[in-house]
Amino acid sequence: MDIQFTEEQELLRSSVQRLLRDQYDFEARRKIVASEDGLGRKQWAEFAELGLLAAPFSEAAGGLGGGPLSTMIIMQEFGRHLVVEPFVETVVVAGGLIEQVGSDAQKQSYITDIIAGTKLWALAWTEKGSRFDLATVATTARRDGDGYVLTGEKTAVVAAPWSDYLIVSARTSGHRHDRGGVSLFVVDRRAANLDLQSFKTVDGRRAAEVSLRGVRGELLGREGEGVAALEACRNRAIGALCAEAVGAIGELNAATLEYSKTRKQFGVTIGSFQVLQHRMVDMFIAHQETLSLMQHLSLSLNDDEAGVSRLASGAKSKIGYAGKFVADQAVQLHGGMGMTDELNVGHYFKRISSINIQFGDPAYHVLRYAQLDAAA
Amino acid sequence: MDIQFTEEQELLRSSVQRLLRDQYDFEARRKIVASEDGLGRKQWAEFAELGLLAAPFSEAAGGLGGGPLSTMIIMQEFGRHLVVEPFVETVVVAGGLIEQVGSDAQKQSYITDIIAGTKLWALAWTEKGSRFDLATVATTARRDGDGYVLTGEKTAVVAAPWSDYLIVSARTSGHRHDRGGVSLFVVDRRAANLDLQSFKTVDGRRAAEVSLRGVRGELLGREGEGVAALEACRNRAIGALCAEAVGAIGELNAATLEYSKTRKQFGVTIGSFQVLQHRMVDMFIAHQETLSLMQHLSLSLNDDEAGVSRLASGAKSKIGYAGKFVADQAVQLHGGMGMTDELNVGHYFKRISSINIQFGDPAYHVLRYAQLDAAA
Amino acid sequence: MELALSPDDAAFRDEVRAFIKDNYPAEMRVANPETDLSKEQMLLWHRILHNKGWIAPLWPKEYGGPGWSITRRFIFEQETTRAGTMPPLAFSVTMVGPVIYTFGNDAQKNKFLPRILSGEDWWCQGYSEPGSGSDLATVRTKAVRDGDHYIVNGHKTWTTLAQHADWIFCLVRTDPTAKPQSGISFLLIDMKSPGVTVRPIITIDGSHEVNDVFLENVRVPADNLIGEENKGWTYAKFLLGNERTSMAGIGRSTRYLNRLKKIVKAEIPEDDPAHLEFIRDITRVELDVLALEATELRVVAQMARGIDPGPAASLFKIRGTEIFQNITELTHRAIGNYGLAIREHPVSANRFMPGPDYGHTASEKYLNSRKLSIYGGSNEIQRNIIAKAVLGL
Amino acid sequence: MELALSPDDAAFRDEVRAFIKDNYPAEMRVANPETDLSKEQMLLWHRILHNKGWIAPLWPKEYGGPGWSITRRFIFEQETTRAGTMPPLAFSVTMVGPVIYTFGNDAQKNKFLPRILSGEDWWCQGYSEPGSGSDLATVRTKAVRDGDHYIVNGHKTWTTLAQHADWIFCLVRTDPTAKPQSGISFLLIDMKSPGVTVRPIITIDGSHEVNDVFLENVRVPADNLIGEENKGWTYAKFLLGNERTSMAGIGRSTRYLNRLKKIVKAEIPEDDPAHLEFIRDITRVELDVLALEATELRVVAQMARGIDPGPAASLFKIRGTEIFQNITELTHRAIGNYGLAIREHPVSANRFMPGPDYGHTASEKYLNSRKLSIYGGSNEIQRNIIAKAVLGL
Repeated sequence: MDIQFTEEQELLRSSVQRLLRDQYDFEARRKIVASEDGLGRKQWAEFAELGLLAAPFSEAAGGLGGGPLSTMIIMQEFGRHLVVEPFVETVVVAGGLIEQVGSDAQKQSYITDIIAGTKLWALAWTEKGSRFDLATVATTARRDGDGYVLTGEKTAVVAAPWSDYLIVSARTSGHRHDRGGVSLFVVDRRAANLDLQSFKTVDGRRAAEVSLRGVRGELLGREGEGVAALEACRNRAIGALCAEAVGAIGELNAATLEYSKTRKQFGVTIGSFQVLQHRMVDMFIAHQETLSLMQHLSLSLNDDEAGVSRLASGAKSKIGYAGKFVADQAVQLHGGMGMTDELNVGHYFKRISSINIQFGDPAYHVLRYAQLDAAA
Repeated sequence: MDIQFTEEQELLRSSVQRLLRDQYDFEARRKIVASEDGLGRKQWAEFAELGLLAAPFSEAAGGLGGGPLSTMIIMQEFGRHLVVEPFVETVVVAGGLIEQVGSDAQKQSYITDIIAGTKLWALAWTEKGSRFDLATVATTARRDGDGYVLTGEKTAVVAAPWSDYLIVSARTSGHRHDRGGVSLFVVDRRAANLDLQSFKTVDGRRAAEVSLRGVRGELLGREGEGVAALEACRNRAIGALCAEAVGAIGELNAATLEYSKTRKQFGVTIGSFQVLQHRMVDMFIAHQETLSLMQHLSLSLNDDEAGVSRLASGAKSKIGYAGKFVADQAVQLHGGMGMTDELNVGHYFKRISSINIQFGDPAYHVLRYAQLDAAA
Repeated sequence: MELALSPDDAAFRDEVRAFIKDNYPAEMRVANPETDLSKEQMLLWHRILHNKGWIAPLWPKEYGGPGWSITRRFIFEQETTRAGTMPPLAFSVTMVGPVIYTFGNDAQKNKFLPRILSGEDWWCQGYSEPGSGSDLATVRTKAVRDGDHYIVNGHKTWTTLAQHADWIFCLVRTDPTAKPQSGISFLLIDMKSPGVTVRPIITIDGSHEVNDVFLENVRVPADNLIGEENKGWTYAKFLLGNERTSMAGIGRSTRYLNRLKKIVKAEIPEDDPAHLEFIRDITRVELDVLALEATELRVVAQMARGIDPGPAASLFKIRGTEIFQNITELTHRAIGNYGLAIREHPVSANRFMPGPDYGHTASEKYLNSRKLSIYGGSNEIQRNIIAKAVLGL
Repeated sequence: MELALSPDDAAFRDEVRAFIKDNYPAEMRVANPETDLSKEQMLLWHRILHNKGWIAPLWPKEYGGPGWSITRRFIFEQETTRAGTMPPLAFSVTMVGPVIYTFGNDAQKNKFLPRILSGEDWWCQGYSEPGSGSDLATVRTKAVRDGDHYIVNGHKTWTTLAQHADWIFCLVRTDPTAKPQSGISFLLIDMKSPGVTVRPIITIDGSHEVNDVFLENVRVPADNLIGEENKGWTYAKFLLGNERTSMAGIGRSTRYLNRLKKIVKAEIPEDDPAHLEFIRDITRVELDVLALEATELRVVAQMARGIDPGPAASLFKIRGTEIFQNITELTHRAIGNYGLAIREHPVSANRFMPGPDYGHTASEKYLNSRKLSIYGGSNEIQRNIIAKAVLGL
């Protein structure tokens, strides 16, 4: 059902909106992306100051207790502005994992720094051939004294070049595809024997191939239970990414509709062509449906409902396909302009297409939804 | 490439066209379908007289030697007129099998009667749970003196209630899904211990569930090699059904286009709405593409090319999907009229939807095409 | 998916659920209730609901409605559709009833409303005419005033279940010189009047649901005119806008999806590559249903807060019908070779139908559901409506 | 799929095949020839074909064409695309050349045609302007006669590879008072003329293929006017209609399909359910290619018999681009997590690109191919053309 926001939630939303309107227009974003670092440290500090980095954390962990609904509110606005800073990676994914399975000491130390905006994080879980399976892990962790030593290769780790810490999944027992035997480790990104090969991503971020050759790691959560922790983490990440996608979809629809009302061809506005009208109606319907699913998923995450994992897969898939449809059509209806790097439309397209890869593509989640149904 | 017809082929086409125009308009067909028998015996005699039943057979077998190209010509016209008589079952399927694997005596006797128009045939290959797999056969044939005795159940045997003979696939050895061990038998439809439960089909034909409880059968072709014979037979049947589908697609497109130019809504012809124009363009493209594939398949069947089995699956699938698209849209664009039993449009819809079941649906043939690719 | 309900509403939901379970007539549970029930059978449930006071959820209390909140109406609708009950005739309760209590005079209210509630009168809708399609303003049926009567001549078509009807509500042209939408009146006509003839239209699935209705010099008392002469278009538009969320058809789609899953499980072995493909295709439709249901719940919640949902009905109609057509296609595909067979009408127990029971209506439903994207304002028209009303194009 | 060839034609096919194999420059075999080759590299193959006399298959013999039959032209096209060769610049040989030898005067023919054939002159196309899109008749660039020159002012856009061009052929408005299509002339402009400025347009894949071209008081000799003043629209239409079957892009699609299959084989284990789904999706595209190729062969056979193929080019453009977009999408999907990465332009050997070699251009191709349904007359426009020309709507 439609979420009627509390006063606090409305306040959060309007303050994010104000901040981004003032400091994160498309030109400002372009400069951030083109900078050496590719990251707005100043903006990140503003996010911290405004309390965004604290919003989803529980009050016990020093946060504002806003949970998945505050993540939804923030990410929808971030999606509208194509924010590149690693809120999902640092706050939702790493912060969420630490809050979920970390020791008191870890929470105390790491979450405090995240909330303060002084440390950035990334999650290194994908490997060559793992595709979207959390349990396919060949990287190993060997006990060594009171710590562990990690060896292996992680691929396409988004935000790794920006990070101070990585959470790395590694195998403490079992074989490559076993669900059991995977553990999570906190690794200092500047640790000895850890190498990054950095590259730019299609959506204006930085990522890296990560090579670990005997890197010291600190266990996060219980040994061998990493996959279950990652699954819960993925649900939250999907909630955030879906909200971001819905924000982008809304902007694409608004831009396309406005363009269709001003742009003329053959003496009339292109919005007067019935074929394009119906296309925009389908884009409108897609937005309505994704908005509903996004809210539904966020409420389920908030209440930690039993079927939330299945619902996350369903939403990721349906919103993914809808986003792809809207992005395709937004570029098509903008014609040549939609193909240029100058206009924001292509950048929404690219962000949506990257969201559709992160944490599993729509086709993967369709089958996962079906499997969880069969299992239920 | 485009087939440039020989004078003989042009003659065949124009004489079929003339016959059907004179004797097989939609009203005439309605009467045939509504009759007790559901079959135009008179029309069948005319087909025989005109040589249609002889056309595809080799001259050696007493035919006119027209091969798959004459089948294509005839079936495209039959598709345009929604002819219900069992040309595919009797001439293409049964006749083709007899010519391919029958003994000289069998050819002499059976094909002569087929050409004369005095005997009708049907092929009983599907069983409960066999879906579209030729090798899944549970019906058994046991040697008994110089003949065989068949026991089992065959399902959805099109044209069985009209037939004088059935060709039945039955297992002489091996297990239910084995490719080897299936043999073909000629069975007298009025034989003792053979029971039919007849029913009407969606496309105005008659079919039956066939029960065999110790029915005498005469071996057709070599024992145990029935599946290979059926595969070649299916290729020819697909050639015929594809031509029939293309004939129906062409008629649907013509009817829809004409309707769109006369039918008014909101004061203008519906053909002036761009959304419907583009829909009809896609229907036109579908027709062009299916026409090309149909010709390509018929030429390959004619030359008995190596890849013909794969091509048959490809054509069945692509033409099946295209036919479904065209039929859906033809009904939609005809509005309420398209839903009535009175108009021919719905009958083309139903025939195309039945063609898409016979000898395997489009989805089945997509995967078969892929498997044959991998095998090559 | 469930609404988060207050304890009271949850109790109401349980009450509805139990009532259906205990009272829905077993003889109405046939394969194709839309075509296979007799008139008397169709009315069984109507009468039970009437006795319970639940027959007209939308009606104000003064006319016999139960006085439910929007949430309760939605609960009732959700429970009845999920349970697969056959809804009472929409033309009577949902369509003509509200027109009569909104625009009719007291005599009309007193005469017609109780008989609608009780099921005594069966109504059909005289809107479409040959050639009118989705453009209802092209009414050509003429009504000419003659003393205290109208003389009506014309031809209505696609009239659903007119073969059972006692009354028909008609759009008729009373001013032939006015612009298309201005000269139309809304007239109630007794089907037993001399000059009314009903002729069946058989549809491609072989069923008799719709009809031609011919009106030849039919004398209709002027008392049967609703509201003012030549204002009929206003009432017709009111009526068309009166439907909201029910068009999404979530309950129906969910039931047919469950049946489809059972068919696939029974017909297609798991090691057949077709199996995985069905799982994929079915799951994608399931997610379509999920998204539409979430949207329906969102709109209901907004309506309960007094927010106008705009042309949400068009969205629900488009997606609801696309989804259901897709489900019937998949079912037809799943049933394989038995998809060749079709039941014969009128249905007779003597006729043989091959294959498993659950497949007997696969072809029929597949064919019949083609109408969904055409009837009730084609999906193209619905998209035009959204383009204009929401997008301002 | 092969044409059934005469022995002579078959020998010709073998000759073409062997020639490509022996002569196509190895340094042109880069991942993305459209964006990664220097001008000099692009011209290598052009010069080799020129020396062989095969550079202009469509041209009449008297102007330097090889004098091939339609069948041989098709064979040549099929062999060169299948072999993955980079076709010579279309703007020079395929586009402006035929306009010059059909409508130009002798002086123009003598001046321009040999330099086109040799590759000495690189041409670009000055049609599109800001705001014109698929509606080319809205030309606003003005050419005002001044003695034996025109003074040209305007702004052309989406000008492909203008950064390399020596000449541009332009539509310019010479009669501002006439109807849109009547006041246009066809003018050849030297890119080295004072007042010509080229500004790169970077597209969403990060590449520099297209440009803005600004014309500020550019003095163009009146000798460079093609045909008659104000008749330019006729020549432009001739040029647009000059392309036929090549738009289907069968060769390109086939090559990219084969690459896609290799990627799926390498990246996705057979027991992953995604594998079967890829097989299905890929096979359906393969069948689309098969049907389009069969249609292309049918049209070629008809043309060889003198039958006008009508707007077949529109059909080929629509389906060819839909198919290729689909292939690039599947490839992007197949490459999984590596689809997040994109190469940086200008391409530098020092930049790191993750994942297997065959995936390096997946994102780029996926993004770049979005243009195919927009450029060269959007697919919507192509459907309008068929609706009008073939269906008479």
